[in-house]
Amino acid sequence: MTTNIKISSEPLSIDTAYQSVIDASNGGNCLFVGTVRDINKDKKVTHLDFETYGPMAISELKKIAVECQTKFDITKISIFHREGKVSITEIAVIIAVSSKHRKACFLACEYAIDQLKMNVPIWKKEHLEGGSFWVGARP
Amino acid sequence: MTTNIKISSEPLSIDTAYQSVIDASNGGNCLFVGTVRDINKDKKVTHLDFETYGPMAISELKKIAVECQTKFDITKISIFHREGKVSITEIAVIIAVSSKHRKACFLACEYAIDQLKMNVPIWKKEHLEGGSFWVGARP
Amino acid sequence: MNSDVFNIKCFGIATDIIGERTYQIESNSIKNVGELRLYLDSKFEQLKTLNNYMIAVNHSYALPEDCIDPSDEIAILPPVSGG
Amino acid sequence: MNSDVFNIKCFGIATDIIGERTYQIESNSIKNVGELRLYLDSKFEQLKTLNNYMIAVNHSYALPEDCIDPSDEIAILPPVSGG
Repeated sequence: MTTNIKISSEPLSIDTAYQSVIDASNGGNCLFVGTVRDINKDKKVTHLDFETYGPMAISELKKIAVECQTKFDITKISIFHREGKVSITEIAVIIAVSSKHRKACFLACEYAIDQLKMNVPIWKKEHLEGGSFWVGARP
Repeated sequence: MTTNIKISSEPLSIDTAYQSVIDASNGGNCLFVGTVRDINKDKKVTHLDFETYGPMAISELKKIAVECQTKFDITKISIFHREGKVSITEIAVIIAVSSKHRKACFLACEYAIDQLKMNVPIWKKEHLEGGSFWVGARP
Repeated sequence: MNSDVFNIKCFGIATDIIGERTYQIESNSIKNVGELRLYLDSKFEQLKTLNNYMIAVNHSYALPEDCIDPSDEIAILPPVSGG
Repeated sequence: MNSDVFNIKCFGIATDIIGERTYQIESNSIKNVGELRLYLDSKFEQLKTLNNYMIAVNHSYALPEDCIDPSDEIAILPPVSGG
């Protein structure tokens, strides 16, 4: 079982994520790549800022990786997340999973991004043309 | 709606697949990458050979791409498949899908690979240490 | 090309069973896919050992009742295994 | 560091509400997470306008009954929005 967790202020590489999970005994590889959209709720976004509670975020991401390996028949998983300023179409998050058969890598990849969005202490500040706000903080 | 379909005897690039689907208005990108395993049913595989019925395979892949865009809320999909000899850990197939929200790209990506495996006229010959056989041809 | 000769493309294991990449059938009596299958099954017993096979006509999967004539592009498709 | 001073890390919108990245509470009476929350809620009304918030103790989500003391690393976590 191999897990790779990274929080980085540099651009994330899909190739690095993919290379970290490929395995001659696995035939299925699923990658989720979350990118920054230009429009959110009809407002024009200029860029995002991600704030992270570093050590806890790493710890929660590791928990997700280990949980995926327990719940699904996968062998390798990598989770990379950006921090700091991220521009439109840039990659905010990559989750890469490999498994012997394909069903497991899809399930694990989707589970991992769902859990990440619910539990990992990372906060997104959306910068719009007319101001900025913390996403999801208020009803 | 954008679809990219390719059958190639050259190595497939994940980056090319990803670049073909990214879109400033989409936040979710899912890639399935099918690679060649070294062991299948306890037998050591040396390499694969993919034979394709080219024009019909392209036509069936296009149908899948269009069907995904009808069934799921996605905007771009690319399907690349290798033909000819493919070595262990090399990429046999890439499906890349982008959507505004993530759920749709996962659903479409998995649907596309399931349909591809069922309906697209491509045949895999598995070369083992002691011979070779057409996969799935016989019970 | 003779007007009553069907040229049947073979793929995958069908090439091994039939022994040719394009198999020719000279026939005035084959009018649809079902009749073609009966002809092939009687000529090549080993086709019955497959997990089924399909006939494609002009790049589409065809049903037994679909009509064919020698100008169509016809292919024998054993069980597919791409991906 | 004074032994009865809690150093509370703030993130996201909590930093804006509380006005500091690390908020200090001098108290002998706060013994668990529930008591800390009551203290914070009374001091910072705006915390109630959030879609809830969590308290982390030593990098783990904590429950109201979890004990805390000033040597713990404590953080206020507003609703997360990574990914």
